[in-house]
Amino acid sequence: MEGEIRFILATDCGSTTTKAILIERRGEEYRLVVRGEAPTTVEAPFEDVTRGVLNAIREVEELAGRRILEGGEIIKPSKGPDEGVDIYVSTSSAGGGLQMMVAGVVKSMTGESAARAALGAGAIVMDVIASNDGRAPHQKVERIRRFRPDMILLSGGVDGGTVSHVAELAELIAAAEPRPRFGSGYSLPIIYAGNRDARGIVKERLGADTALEIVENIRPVLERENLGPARGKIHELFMEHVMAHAPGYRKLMSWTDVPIMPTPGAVGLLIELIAKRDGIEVIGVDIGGATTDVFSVFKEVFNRTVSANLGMSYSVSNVLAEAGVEKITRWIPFEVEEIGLRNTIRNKMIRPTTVPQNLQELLMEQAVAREALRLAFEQHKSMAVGLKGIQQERTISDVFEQTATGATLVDMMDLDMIVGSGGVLSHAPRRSQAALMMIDAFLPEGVTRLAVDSIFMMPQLGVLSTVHQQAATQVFDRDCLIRLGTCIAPVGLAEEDEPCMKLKVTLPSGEDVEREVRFGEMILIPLGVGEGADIVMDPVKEFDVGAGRGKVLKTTVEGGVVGIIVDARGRPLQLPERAELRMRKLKEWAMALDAYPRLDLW
Amino acid sequence: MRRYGRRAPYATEFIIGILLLGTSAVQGEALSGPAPVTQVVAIDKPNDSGGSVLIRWKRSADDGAGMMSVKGYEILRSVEREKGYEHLTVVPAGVEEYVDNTTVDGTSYFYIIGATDGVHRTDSDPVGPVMSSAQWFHQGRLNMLIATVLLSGLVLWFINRAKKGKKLYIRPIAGLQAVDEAVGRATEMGRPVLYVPGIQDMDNIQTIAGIVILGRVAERTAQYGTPLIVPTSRSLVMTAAQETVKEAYLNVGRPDAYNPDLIRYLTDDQFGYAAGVDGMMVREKPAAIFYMGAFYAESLILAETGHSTGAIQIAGTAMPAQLPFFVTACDYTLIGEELFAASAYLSKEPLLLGSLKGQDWGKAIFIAILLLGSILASFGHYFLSDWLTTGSL
Amino acid sequence: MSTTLGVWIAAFLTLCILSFLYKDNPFYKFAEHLFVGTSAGYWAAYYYHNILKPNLYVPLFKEGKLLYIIPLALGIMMLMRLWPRIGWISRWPLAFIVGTYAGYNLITYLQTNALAQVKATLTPFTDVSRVILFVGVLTGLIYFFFSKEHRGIFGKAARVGIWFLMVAFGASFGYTVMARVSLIIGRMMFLLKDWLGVID
Amino acid sequence: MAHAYTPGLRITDKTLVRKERRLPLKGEVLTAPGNRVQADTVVARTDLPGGIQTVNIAGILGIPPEDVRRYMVKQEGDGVEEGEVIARSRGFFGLFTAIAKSPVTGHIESVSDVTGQVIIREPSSPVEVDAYVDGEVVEVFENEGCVVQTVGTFIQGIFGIGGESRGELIKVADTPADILTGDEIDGSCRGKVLISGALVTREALDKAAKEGVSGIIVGGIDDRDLMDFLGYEIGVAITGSEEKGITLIITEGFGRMKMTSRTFELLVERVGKRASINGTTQIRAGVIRPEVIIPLDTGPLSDETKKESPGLEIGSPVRIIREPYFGALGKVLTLPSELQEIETEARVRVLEVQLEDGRRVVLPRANVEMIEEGRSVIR
Repeated sequence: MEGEIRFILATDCGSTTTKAILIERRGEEYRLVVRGEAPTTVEAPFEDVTRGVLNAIREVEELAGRRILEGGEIIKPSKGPDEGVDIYVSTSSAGGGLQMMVAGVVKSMTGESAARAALGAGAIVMDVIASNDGRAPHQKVERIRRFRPDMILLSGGVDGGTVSHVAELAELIAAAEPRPRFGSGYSLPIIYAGNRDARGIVKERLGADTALEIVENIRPVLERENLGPARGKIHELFMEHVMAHAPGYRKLMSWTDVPIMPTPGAVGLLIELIAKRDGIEVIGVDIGGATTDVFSVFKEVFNRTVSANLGMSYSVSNVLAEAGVEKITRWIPFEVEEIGLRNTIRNKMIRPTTVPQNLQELLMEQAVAREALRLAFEQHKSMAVGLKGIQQERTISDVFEQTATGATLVDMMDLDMIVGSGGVLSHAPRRSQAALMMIDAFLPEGVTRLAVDSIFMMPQLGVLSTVHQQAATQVFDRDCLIRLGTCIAPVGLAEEDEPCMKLKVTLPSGEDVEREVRFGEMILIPLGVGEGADIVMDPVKEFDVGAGRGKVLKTTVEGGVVGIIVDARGRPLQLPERAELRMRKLKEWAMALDAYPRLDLW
Repeated sequence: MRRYGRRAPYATEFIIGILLLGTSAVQGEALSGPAPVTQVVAIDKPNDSGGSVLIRWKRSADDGAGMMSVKGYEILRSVEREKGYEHLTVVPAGVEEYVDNTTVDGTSYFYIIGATDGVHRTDSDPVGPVMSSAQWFHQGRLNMLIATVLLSGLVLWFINRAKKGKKLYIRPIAGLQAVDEAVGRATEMGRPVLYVPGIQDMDNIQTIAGIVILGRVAERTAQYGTPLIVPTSRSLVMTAAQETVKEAYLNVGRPDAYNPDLIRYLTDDQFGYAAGVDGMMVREKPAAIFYMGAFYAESLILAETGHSTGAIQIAGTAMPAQLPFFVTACDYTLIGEELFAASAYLSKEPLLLGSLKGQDWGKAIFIAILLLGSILASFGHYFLSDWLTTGSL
Repeated sequence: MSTTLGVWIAAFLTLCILSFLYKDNPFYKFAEHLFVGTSAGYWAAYYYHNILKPNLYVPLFKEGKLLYIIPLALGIMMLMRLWPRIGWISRWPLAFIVGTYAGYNLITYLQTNALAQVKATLTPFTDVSRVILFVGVLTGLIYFFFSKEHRGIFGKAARVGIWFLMVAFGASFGYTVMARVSLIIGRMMFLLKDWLGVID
Repeated sequence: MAHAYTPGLRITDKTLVRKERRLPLKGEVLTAPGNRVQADTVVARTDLPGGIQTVNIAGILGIPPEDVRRYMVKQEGDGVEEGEVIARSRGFFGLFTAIAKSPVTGHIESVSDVTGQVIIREPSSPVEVDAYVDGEVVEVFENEGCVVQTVGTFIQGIFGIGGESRGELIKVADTPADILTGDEIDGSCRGKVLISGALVTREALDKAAKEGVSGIIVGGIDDRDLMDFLGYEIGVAITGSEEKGITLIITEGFGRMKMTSRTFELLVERVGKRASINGTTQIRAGVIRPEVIIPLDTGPLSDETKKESPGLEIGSPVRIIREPYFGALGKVLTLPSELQEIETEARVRVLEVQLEDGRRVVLPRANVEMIEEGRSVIR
């Protein structure tokens, strides 16, 4: 079957724009042909998502010179060399995406598992209700009633565990009489994925007034998570209930070859696939106007978090509120008054489509982006953790090595690659700006590759991977990512200008670049896209580049549009306290990376 | 002899005194007895709680020297200077001090020390009057006072700082971070939490620490809505535990969930208690077990049984001999002082965090004393060491 | 084999308790409840005769020392727990006990666990073992610093402290195991000698 | 693409406004098509279910959950008063009785023998929806609400706080560049909607709230002042539920922003008329902007109302909405189709604008907004 597929059309219906891509097999390889976009048309006055989809496809038609539509329908399968496509797939986050509430008995156990299941399926988790969330019962009811989620995932108790807590949650949900967000003609879908023994009572409490579905427990024992069935059910109900009631989706569903997926769910799928295929640990981030999604695969465990209130337009003010003015100004290499910065950020919020026109505005926006990314990553780290509540086996020799369960899985030293996407990263005028923002926000350690998804087609490729993995991965490798290069960051601290490592890079030309790296500096060594270089790093004894403190590391690094970035600013990163000094250093670093024009002028 | 010469001025008094005593001693015999003791002083014994008088003297010239005739010293006491002396005891030769522990506070006493060779006795002049009394202040423990004031001052100062919002760093202790986890596990599994506060009474500081931690654990079980079973081996501990748990439930707004019946007294007997707790473990199947307090030989019996039921176990004790057992059988163990630091961790209240910081400074001071003292001692100066010597308790 | 009934009962109960090694069973339950019950009763009687009587009853009622009314009152206040409505009264004697002991122990602990220990450690560095002792105490103390991050030199010192503590635990583990072994030997001796009489 | 995506705020002197008035839950519609309504006429009503309170009967009585039903004095569906006994345990010979009382007035909704808890539902509270604007009911959604239609002046703001409000328009600024400091506000402003200039200060807001002013329409506000006035920082851009007793509509943006003369003049022209205003703002897909509606007495408009906005064309009046030149007005001079590099080195679609002061500047198209005058139907 796969062999016969030549033309693939994929769309992603975002909350503001619908993006379409056309993929074609040329010889043995699948490549991106063109992409087109059009405003999304879920809301008034159109109230039909397919209009935006058709508009986007029409642009693809024009650009590719290929007829895809006929009488408002997609021609499928393809007829000859310039008509129709073989597969059509789509994702959607229009109308705010899939908004869920989850409930579990203990917030950090089944509550967390439920949240992970929902997030992994691509949902925005509006709230986690738990027996121990510190809220009185009536407050919980109030939350459920006010939020009007698209779906509720109820879990709790291991199999054979607590029934009364689960019953209490079910009773609270019943008392809240939750109503779905779209339409009033159907009952709210609720998935029960908790203690097997409580199924009867849950059915009794919720079966009558809600569309209750029962799946396997997401936490059959505390030692193991079983998110698959719940995730699958979420996707299914997303299609059946939520999407089916959104304007135009019934028609769109009839066009696609596989079920429509929530956008972030599809991105997650792709990142999981790539990490597994290459055996790497990877972080992906998508910073949008309203939300920032962070994906990670560490130790083969996939995690996704969505910071629903960290974004660059709609929720840009929230970045200010959460990070504080000082945290933002620390990234700005010129004097800025608080009141001016505040007003600038607010004006960006109320007029999200504007673009920075001068350099100062650009720098302010990118400063905000760093904080948004940093905060989103903090949230991710606290969510991407091991399971909690597990019995430990110890011997007497472990007495001083007692570690708590539930430690974060995120290990920056082990991290191989960071993939960024979203306007502020993808559309940064110089690629080195995107690299710098990601380095500042995530603080990678050791050797880490950096890339951006220039036109954000990871969602389409993700959903495509469910039907045609080869096409999805090939396009991902060749057309999706723009490789920025590799960041090398020794871990440790020293005094400014003290040597922290010796570096020897053997460029593809055979030329050797030898440098002594001093603490507090950044260095750029150009190395082009697709090129590799052998590198030998010899850190001084307080520093670690991945082989341990003071140990030499030899490896091969990948080039990119930026090159090899050596970041010797120390980990944890310490910006100078004094304002002038900090600004001077910021400029110095930006100049080292040639990140901004005319920086030397002010 | 020089000695006699020196004593000469007292000789008349001495003789008159003996004459006045009117004892059975014949004057002639007295003269043939050993030389008397000299420099007799009787004072209220310092630094005590009353009821004793300290008598000191310089031994007779014939004790270990001279005629070598002294066998011992007889202690005589009276409430009048002139008469009514009664025998208290005889102390052996060579001794120059006696503590009379039989005095009644507020009564004046007179003492006579008689040097005896077994046949003859030469009495000293009576000394007195002396009155025994209790002292408010034990001067031998001045160093303790300084240490207490210093440590308390440090603690108070840091508490004050913490109250003012100064952030204090606290090193993580896995065992305490796991409290939430353990209670959570019990909740998810629909099983109770068992809390064992040790087998000592409320006079043991470890038990007190255990009860304080119980309060923190009870707050968690109240929030999570999980039963908390506390078997105790002392009635007082049970009472204290009930009060603590009740208050914890009240604090988190769940007084309705408090059930005093779950905080039980078993028995004072060490192994009877262990057998009872073991029985609870296998029957109630708790998913989380805490051992916080003072433990003895029952530690392994309890921890092993708990482990076999599959519970998460968190232990904390300052009993060095029991720690290895807890470490091997429990998921987390608080070692020694970590037990006392635990409540500060769990509450994160500035009051407790501040006191922890103060205690750390106390330790730092001890380290400094150790270093300095040892270096000085290496050069032959012992005054720091001497300073640390305390009057007995 | 013993002919004394008491020995037979003791042997039976010993076996009942030991049956727990297999698993929880009615015999164990029986022995356990009996043990808990009788020992509780025993200790109640013991406390009456050894504490309540000589320390309260005799001085107050026989010797007429009126000051002992205070402990009596505190004791009665403690019993108020039995009536929920006035149960709060028992908090007072409880507070008194905890407070008094805390204060009393402060001095005891400071003396025995702090000053005396410091003094004992404070020795001239005349031979290796004294130096080792000194280092052990110092680093062990450092491990128990809670408000400072264990990093750098401080962290290294704490590490050394850990090693000393480990050695101490190991030694104490072995020692205590030996003590436990002697406990079981004692019980076995009872069964084999006093009861069955198979060994002398 | 025929024209750039240029979001514009509507400033229209006369247009047809249709307002949907919906209940949060199903209920009763109190009007019929063709009825004339006043802004405060109640058009629909419903009962909002009351909150719930849980009582842990098993815990209070000290009984196992499965026995709870046996000890209930009140049963499911029974009404209870606050403090009324709802469950009672019987001890030995009547001793040790424990009772559980209801913390609220309401009715017993459910008794659970699994959790041992009783849920008490508080009485429902009535919710009414008014017409919001003076006008005519043109459509009724059964049990849900209706559409009220009016012809009037319609002005959108860029950002606002506070929900629906109304009042007579009065002028407190002489020019659109004035600053509202609070001195202009006195008791006579109670219940009125104030037209002011470029900035409103924190003091003015506090005073207005104290004097019972219905609403303020102003060009700009300093973010710091807004935060201090609200007592918290606005995170995401959803507003409308602030309860400060006043509705604030910002027409230009944050900072000191001279109100567009056209807006100012239009408002001033309507002084003395009753305006319905709403500060609710939501900036994401399905944008909601704050609005000022001033119903006019004249009859319905002719058929030109359906004309769609033409998009950005040469000669279109625009306002610049980002630094530099923020707030300046001008006319489109050219619309080059190819991308151009701007100062930040970004390559974007640009346009050339002739500012009111005669300067000609090149700007990203995203940074201008059209001043729309279309007369399409406002929903």
